[in-house]
Amino acid sequence: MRFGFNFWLGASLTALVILAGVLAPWIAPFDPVLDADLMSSELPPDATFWFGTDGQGRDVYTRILYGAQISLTVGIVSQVINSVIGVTLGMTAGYWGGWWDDLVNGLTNVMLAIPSLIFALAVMAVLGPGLPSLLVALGLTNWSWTCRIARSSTLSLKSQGYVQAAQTLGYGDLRIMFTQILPNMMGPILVMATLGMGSAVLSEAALSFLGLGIQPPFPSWGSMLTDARQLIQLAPWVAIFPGLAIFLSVLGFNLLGDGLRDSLDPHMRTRKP
Amino acid sequence: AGERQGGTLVFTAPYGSSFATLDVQASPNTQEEFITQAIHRALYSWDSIQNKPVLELADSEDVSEDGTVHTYRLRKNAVFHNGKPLTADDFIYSYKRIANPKNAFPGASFIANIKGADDYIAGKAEEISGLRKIDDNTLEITYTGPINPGFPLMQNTTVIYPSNVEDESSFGKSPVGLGAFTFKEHVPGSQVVVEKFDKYYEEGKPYLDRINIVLMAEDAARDVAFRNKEIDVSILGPTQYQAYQGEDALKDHLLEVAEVYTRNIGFNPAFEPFKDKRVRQAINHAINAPLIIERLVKNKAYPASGWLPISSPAFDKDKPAYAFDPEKAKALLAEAGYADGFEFEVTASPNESWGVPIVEAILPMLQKVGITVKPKPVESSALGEAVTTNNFQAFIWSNLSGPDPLNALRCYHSKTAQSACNYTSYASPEFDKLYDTAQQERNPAKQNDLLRQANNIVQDDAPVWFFNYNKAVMAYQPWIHGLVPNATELAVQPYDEIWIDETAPDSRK
Amino acid sequence: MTAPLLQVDDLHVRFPISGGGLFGTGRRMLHAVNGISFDLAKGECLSIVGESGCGKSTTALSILGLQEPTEGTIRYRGQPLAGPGAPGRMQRAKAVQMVFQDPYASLNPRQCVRTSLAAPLKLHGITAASEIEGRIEAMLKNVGLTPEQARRYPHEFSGGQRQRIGIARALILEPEIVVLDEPVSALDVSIRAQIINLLLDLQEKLGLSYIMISHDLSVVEHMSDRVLVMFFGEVVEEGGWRQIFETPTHPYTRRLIAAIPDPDAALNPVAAAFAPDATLPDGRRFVSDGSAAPDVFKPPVPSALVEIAPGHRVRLASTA
Amino acid sequence: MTAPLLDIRNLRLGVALGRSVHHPLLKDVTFQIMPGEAYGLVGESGSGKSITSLAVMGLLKKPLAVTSGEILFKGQNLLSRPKREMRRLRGNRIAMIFQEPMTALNPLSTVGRQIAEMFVLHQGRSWGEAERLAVEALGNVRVPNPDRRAKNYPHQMSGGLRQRVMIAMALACNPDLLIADEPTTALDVTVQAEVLRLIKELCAARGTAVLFISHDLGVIASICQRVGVMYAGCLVEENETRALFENPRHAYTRGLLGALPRLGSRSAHGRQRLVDIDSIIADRSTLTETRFIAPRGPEGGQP
Amino acid sequence: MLRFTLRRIFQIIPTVVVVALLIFVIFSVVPGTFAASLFADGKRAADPQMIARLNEEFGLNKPLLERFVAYVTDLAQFDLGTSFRTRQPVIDLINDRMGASLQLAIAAMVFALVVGVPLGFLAALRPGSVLDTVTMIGAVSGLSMPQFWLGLLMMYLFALQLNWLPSFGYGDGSFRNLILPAVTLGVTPLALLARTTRAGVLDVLNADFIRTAHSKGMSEAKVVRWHVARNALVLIVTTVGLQFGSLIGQAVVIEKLFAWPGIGSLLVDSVAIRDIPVVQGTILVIVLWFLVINTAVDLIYAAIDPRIKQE
Ligand SMILES: Nc1ncnc2c1ncn2[C@@H]1O[C@H](COP(=O)(O)OP(=O)(O)OP(=O)(O)O)[C@@H](O)[C@H]1O
Ligand SMILES: Nc1ncnc2c1ncn2[C@@H]1O[C@H](COP(=O)(O)OP(=O)(O)OP(=O)(O)O)[C@@H](O)[C@H]1O
Ligand SMILES: [Mg+2]
Ligand SMILES: [Mg+2]
Ligand code: NI
Repeated sequence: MRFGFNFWLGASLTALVILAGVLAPWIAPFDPVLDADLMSSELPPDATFWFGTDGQGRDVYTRILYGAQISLTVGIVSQVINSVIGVTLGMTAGYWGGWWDDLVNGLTNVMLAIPSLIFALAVMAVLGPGLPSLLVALGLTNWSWTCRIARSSTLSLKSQGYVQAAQTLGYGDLRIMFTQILPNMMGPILVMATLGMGSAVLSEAALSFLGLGIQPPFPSWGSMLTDARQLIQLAPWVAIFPGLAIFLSVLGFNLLGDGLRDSLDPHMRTRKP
Repeated sequence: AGERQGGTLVFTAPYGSSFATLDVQASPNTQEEFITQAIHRALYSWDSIQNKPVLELADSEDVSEDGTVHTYRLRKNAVFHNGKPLTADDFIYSYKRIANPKNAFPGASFIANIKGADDYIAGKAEEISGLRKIDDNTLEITYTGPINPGFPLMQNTTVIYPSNVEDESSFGKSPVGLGAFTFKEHVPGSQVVVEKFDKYYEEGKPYLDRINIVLMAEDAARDVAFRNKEIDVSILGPTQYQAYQGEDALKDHLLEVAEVYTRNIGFNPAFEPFKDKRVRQAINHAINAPLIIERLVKNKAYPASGWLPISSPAFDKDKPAYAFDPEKAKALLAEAGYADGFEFEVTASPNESWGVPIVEAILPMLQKVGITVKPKPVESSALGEAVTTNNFQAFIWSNLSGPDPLNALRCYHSKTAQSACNYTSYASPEFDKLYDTAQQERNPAKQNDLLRQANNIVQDDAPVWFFNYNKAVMAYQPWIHGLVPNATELAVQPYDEIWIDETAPDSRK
Repeated sequence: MTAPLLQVDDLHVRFPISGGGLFGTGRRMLHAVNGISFDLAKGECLSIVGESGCGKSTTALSILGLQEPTEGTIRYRGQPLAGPGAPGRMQRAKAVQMVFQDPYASLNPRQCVRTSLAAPLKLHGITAASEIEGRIEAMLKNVGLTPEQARRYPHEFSGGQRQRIGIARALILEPEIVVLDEPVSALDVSIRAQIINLLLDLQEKLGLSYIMISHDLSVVEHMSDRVLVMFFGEVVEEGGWRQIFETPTHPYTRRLIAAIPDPDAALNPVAAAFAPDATLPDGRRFVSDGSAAPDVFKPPVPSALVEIAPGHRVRLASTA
Repeated sequence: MTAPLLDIRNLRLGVALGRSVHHPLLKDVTFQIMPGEAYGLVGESGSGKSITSLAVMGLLKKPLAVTSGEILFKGQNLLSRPKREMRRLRGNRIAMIFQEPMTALNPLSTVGRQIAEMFVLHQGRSWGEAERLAVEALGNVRVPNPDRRAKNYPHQMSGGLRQRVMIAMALACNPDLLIADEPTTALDVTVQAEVLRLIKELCAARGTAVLFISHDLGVIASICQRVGVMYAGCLVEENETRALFENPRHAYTRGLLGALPRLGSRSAHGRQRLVDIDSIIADRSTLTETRFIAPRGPEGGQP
Repeated sequence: MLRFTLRRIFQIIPTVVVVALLIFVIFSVVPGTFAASLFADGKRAADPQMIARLNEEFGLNKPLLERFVAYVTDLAQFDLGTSFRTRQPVIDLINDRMGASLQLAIAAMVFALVVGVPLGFLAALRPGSVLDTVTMIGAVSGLSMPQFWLGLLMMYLFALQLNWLPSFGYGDGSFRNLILPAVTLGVTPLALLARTTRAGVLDVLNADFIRTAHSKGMSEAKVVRWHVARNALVLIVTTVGLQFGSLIGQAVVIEKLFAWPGIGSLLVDSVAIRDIPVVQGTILVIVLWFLVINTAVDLIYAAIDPRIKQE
């Protein structure tokens, strides 16, 4: 497979986020929650506080690093939930067809009809703000697209010779789904999940804005940005850096997803002797 | 002097992005008070200068010996917007409507102060026996006790409606009142427009031709709009307060007032460590409240030295607040057997002045004395439910603590239900005794003295962490005049006093 | 004469076609296969020919158990292969296997050749590594590949090589019957010959029985022992390859044979086209002359296969 | 001797890799088509048949480009013609039919209109008139009920009918040369036979020359007077059809013919094995080194 | 066609029913009640009697099943219930807001269409060009920004710094008020449209029938006009439908930020105070809107693409 410039840019940005998140405990100069000295609040960026300090006197740089953990968790976990639900439903619906297919289709239509932000809002209202609820809320909202893709991939893969061959060779349905179908539709699913990670991070920000995001003291970028919107004139750095972090990481996920899609699309190259 | 007639005021209603209803008797929210002020009048009104309720719709009142029977001589020149002159019938009609059990209006509890209202509310009587029409211009009200009826009967939920409107549901769409302005238009979710009422009972008022009461809940957006001169007043949050103070063009047009709310963290005595008074006191000592107020709340509050706020007549100037003293806190904790600290959860809403951010700020401070605090974020509506159902370890809230100290301290009486407002299940026989005596006391000075003592008992027992009394700040455009520092709610302004000078932009003239 | 290995008796397959009706629930039945019967003897190559969509693949899938027949029985050595009392996939797998048309779609792109061949063995209880290796190696040799190529992935092979892998996979469980659904039509002409040769070699060597589906009649002539001519779900003519190719009787069969673009026929026009044969046994009529498509949503007109020579049968309109 | 209608000389074509490097796909392809003649191109998949025809049409897409050689149509080099003129020739004088009748027609437009476009483009007719002519053209390719069929969308037609539409479209302006790139591979045998007959008859009647591409020797034999055999970008053998079949000279051609199961051969020879090109030639790369060109071509004979 | 239309319309019903059930279930377990929310701002002491009275009035103390039956019965009669807070029929509240919501959604969509589709088209016609690169980078960037952040920046720039436009609100419903929120809301659909248009046009350009068109001797411009445009439209229409359908729901953030009186802000407010009938009604309307738009899109689709009607 050949990847384009976009993919590499996206991959670098994503890698940066992952590095930031993983290395946060070692490279962050402060504690994101406890190192709060109100005496040194809202300091502009300097040698000690690279990105300045926020209203609580915490180091913005530190919190951005730790925020990467949260954003990654939100992105990855919610997309894993999405993919698992979507793939399970879509694949079984496509494979077995019949009433189960009708049921899954109906459910997918229902989920598609409720705008994802609104569904997430409802789920968050029930579960209350916080990281676990957010993961559930975002994990339950966007599986319908994955499900559709999984279903249509399964339908087309089902008529492929090698799936039929597996049936004639005596493979059980589940074995066929896991060894023959699933690996061959991972591409589009992965693309969906990558793009979904971007929108999960954005949804987190939107929910924070609506007062339903991850709540402090967790340093999530969305809540940092939401809190900072008041400070945009007084202490712009408190708002700029989380905004930038969200923008760049979502950009990274999006470019990565696009790049993956572009290189997966003209499917596996075939070498002729 | 110098009041200029005419002009449009663009006022903001900052507490939500809609008006629930224009039938203000039905609304318990501050949000609807912005319309009430323009359109309606109640028997009493709040005098922001004297800081007490005064008669509004009556020229004078006679009070009986025991203080229960008030005879009001009603204003003769008051006319409703639909042309009906004000009579005693309108009061009886309105109070019955508010108390009507079918309506389940929030003002019913205020009417309950009138004799016979209980039976009416319970559906046992056709009339409220305490209300009596002497003649068109004379109304006699018998109260259940020697209370000050000004507080309950000045609320927006106890305003007077005309008794000659057939279709009550029209109150919600095109309200009719006695106020200085008549209702013009309501764009749901956007604004309410009111216009000058020519037959308003006060001579020469109002000055303004028109008020657009626009809805703007988002602080950051309101900030832009204010700076952009699209709105005339804006309620400021802490950061904006600080920002505005630093800008020459804005700093001279800030109106500040100590409001009557006490911000606090309430401790649930059902949670083991909080059973011990020393633990609660230790927390009060461990937190550097003035620092939080300075840095985080940007001085938009006054450190709290007890429950009753500075503007309360029973406030004790001499009682010092808990000093910031981590060592003492540690000692107290050790005494109480929590030398190694403990962990507790604070149920908190997202509010920037009395929500999660504050918990974040106390978190490192309490950590230093060994106590681990975990914020438990909930939505505002869930906060209300969690607290009133006693489902919390601690909560952070902002509670009304004035202007009437008797009413404010009632929340610490052991007979007050937890779900009513004794959220920390406070019970102190000493307090109860002082309070009961104060309630019977008819001399205001003595009553205040008793309440001051009661308040100090609460402070010593520290059922809550006393954080601050809020300071409300309103920024206004330089061409606006006549705003008053209303301690009950700064954003609620007497529109009929406001006027606009010639420096106003053309769109306002 | 050997007893039949496989007996297909009155096989019907109908597909519900959704659509129609206000709610899209009205269902029509597509009659894909209408009462096909045939026997397959051991070591025999039976070909099914016919136009696209006439139900050849559906018939094959029914035999493989991938398509539930609506009616009819399929017996393998006297035991039912489909319907109630049928064996599970595992047992059936040892009896019947299939080689697919499209060599590019018939291999899992994510499995190397070894995995594709080893997995069915493991599934069927052969777990000894040495035995697995041995069988894979032998099979690869059989189909003309080298054991070194086992570690490669499908995209590293040419179409012809993939088809060889497909054949190897079909044979790894040592089935007695192999269904070949257009085994060479997707291959380049020059490679086609190799695969045909391979199939013939394997049949001889392993004593396989083939059911071959094809619309390339020259290949059919070359490979088959008996031929079934299908037209819209029905067998219109059935017979030994000589009977079909030298004395085709049903008009559809004739049309089919006349349409073969054969270089010899084209260059020597004398040999082309059969004279129209008006004489029918018993003076009965053909159900259709095979030029117009019947309505596939209606049950077919009653008709019968009539034997006109030993083992050579054509479909005529029912006397009833 | 008449001048050839299409004269392809030493055509080289390649994939542009980077700026100047070319990966060659066609190597010195040279052949001629006389007016009214049917010329067949056979060869294995990927040997360069389609790109040759696209080069004639001037429809090569981005990475592909002609590197040298000439394509003379009625004596004029098509490669040096301005785009506009090329467009006027395309469809009008040289027309093309593609393999997949399914996708070669615009699914959202009626077939009548798609045929009518030809008349509007090349004869400047009004749409109304063009559509009337389109119905006529459909009739000419023996589509039953042409006036009703003209209003059909491609998906409402069978493969055979669609291919007839393609033919009607290609022949609409009476071109001098028709290029047919495997026009029948996607069709059923019986339909294929009908379509082939149609092409043969129509072209013969109008004197249209045909460049017929196929990998099916049977099809080529039934249509073409001369055949060129391509292998790996080279035209390895060219001859009159009968001569080629009877006396194949190039090893690849021999292999190709031997690999073909022929009807009737089994009665004569029994179930014998077919010839396998790979078994008769050890090294495939030697195949492109020798060429056999029939004497009729003007420069025939040389490697 | 009529039957196709009717069928599409009938297919909406089960989805609506399931959505109704779903939101009923979700909001019957949501913590917090409307009555408790009345005291949430701490501005008055909680009044247990009043809470009890309100809960009684709203039937919140009845068993779940009974409430559900009542809810369904009302729904079946197209009655969305009465707001706890305003005591007005929910349908009236939604009616009041629908105009502003539609205005915003339509303006945003028009903006996205007018800018996004031509950009995507041009980008596809010149793949790899500067225009293409810039458009696509712009599109990904547009998809990568938190909406409220973008809105705030626009507010600061266009209202405060440049003073071109009012910063907020509905005003008297004038066009000037609409611009900022609509543009902010339109960025996402714009970016998506530019991308799908580009991808769609590229797809069509690579289709076999375009090669056929070229082989007919058609000029590039005619190919685009006669064959590419319509086929690309089929792809674009779907995106437009999905985006337009969900725009009302996705506008909650924008509405809140710009104090725009649409049903999005009605929904958020109602969720915050647990005015459940309004919440349920609003979501139902938003869903219905989505379904109606997408049904309309299906019909348009069928009108453009003759293959759809057939089956
Ligand atoms: N799963 C299915 N659902 C509905 N219809 C089907 C299904 N499978 C096949 N059909 C229909 O049944 C008929 C017979 O199909 P089948 O695949 O058996 O034809 P075939 O003879 O193999 O054709 P080809 O030569 O094109 O492979 C066709 O009309 C086809 O459309
Ligand atoms: N766009 C392209 N880029 C690179 N190589 C190409 C391109 N198009 C064709 N080729 C190569 O050119 C060679 C000739 O292709 P062409 O399509 O002419 O073959 P063909 O003889 O028509 O084969 P087939 O019988 O499969 O249609 C092949 O090797 C192919 O891989
Ligand atoms: Mg088939
Ligand atoms: Mg080709
Ligand atoms: Ni690749």
